[in-house]
Amino acid sequence: MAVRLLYFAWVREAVGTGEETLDPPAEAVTLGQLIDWLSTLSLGHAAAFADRGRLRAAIDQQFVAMDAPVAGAQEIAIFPPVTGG
Amino acid sequence: MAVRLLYFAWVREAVGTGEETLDPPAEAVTLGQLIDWLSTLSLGHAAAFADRGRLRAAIDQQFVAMDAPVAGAQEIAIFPPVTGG
Amino acid sequence: MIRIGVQTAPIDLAEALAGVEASIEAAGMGGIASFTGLVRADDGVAALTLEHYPGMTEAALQAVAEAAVARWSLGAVTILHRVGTMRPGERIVFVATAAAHRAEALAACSYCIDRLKTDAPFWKREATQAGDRWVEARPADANAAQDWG
Amino acid sequence: MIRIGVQTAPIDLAEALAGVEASIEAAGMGGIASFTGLVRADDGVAALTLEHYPGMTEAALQAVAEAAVARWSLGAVTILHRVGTMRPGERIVFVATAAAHRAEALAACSYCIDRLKTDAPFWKREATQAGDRWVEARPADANAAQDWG
Repeated sequence: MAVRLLYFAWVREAVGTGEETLDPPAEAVTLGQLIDWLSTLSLGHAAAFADRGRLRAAIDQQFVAMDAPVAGAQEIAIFPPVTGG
Repeated sequence: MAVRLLYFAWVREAVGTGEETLDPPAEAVTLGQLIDWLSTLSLGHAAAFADRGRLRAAIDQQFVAMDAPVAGAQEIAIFPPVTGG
Repeated sequence: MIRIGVQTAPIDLAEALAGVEASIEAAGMGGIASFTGLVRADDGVAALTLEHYPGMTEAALQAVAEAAVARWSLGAVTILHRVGTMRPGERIVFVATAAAHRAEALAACSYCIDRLKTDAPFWKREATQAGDRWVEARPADANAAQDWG
Repeated sequence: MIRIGVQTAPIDLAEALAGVEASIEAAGMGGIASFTGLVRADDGVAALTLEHYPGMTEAALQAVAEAAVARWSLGAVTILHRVGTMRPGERIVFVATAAAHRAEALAACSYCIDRLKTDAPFWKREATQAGDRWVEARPADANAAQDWG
């Protein structure tokens, strides 16, 4: 199932793109497992996702924890802790 | 010793003037005693100062309690609780 | 850095806030909190007249601002209070405080408006269809001021 | 009654506050609290760029405003946030809340800015003479948001 991945801030810079559409393997059940798989795609992906403690995520525009299931997600965003305001 | 008396809001309306200069007797040691004496001056003064619980005062532009001494005061203001803001 | 105003003219918010911003830019302060009080049309109030004690009013507002500056690290405090007669929807009071961070600015703004309510010699008179009446002080205002210690 | 804006154009304070005042006049609400955040020139920051997550940002700010409305009796909530590149002294964020009384308006304003800091997907990048850097999240902001429960 294809899913739209969005990256922001230094995650975007490290990956080298702000958006890509991918078809993750069935083993990627949770967001954490999806990130494990994403890390194998390129050196940029590996660098972006190396420090899990510095990553936050949203599934279909709702903040979620790293153990959230990704099944059925249409849009998954991965980014640093937010710094607005 | 002459002192300038100022009245505000409904105290001013009841007394009938916003300002008067008076020479209180020596027995008027505290503000409360001064008000006792002021109350004898006219029906308006008596009405203005009838309910002591509803009066507040300042001596030389500083809020004071009713037992404050009036000796040396140049300006004494008597008024209802403030309602600004 | 402290600006106090007691005025019969309407309060110009844009001018007041721009003044606060200009005064803090050099100080590197990043947060401005403000409170604006409007005349409410409660119970058919057609007009509100603010009487005050000239001289003492300005000194009292200055003292409130100075107490805030002593308590928090502020870049600016502006307190403007209207006097005379105004209509529902018009601004009675404006307080703005600037600080490096939002928590200080917001706390100082709350403090100034709470203290002003009990410390500054203003009296409100409402004009209604049933006649005029002097507004009674609210015990809640005295409590709010006391809560700051 | 809720107004949300995510904009590259400068924040117009006078227009924003006038909008809040106009929307509450009919409701008889008397107090407006506001918070304005400015870009600070800390540590030689020459420019600040705000990146955001279009779509989610607006929804997150709307959710913050709705949560404030559910918690306090408010007549208006306005949240404006700038994105793109801005210079020290420019406004990044503006929050205004209107209520019948000052305590509610000020508490709701604090709440909105505290929640916005942790709930809305914005990221700050500072340009300095030593190069660019992404701003790190402050643990104090997470704590402030959690304190509201």
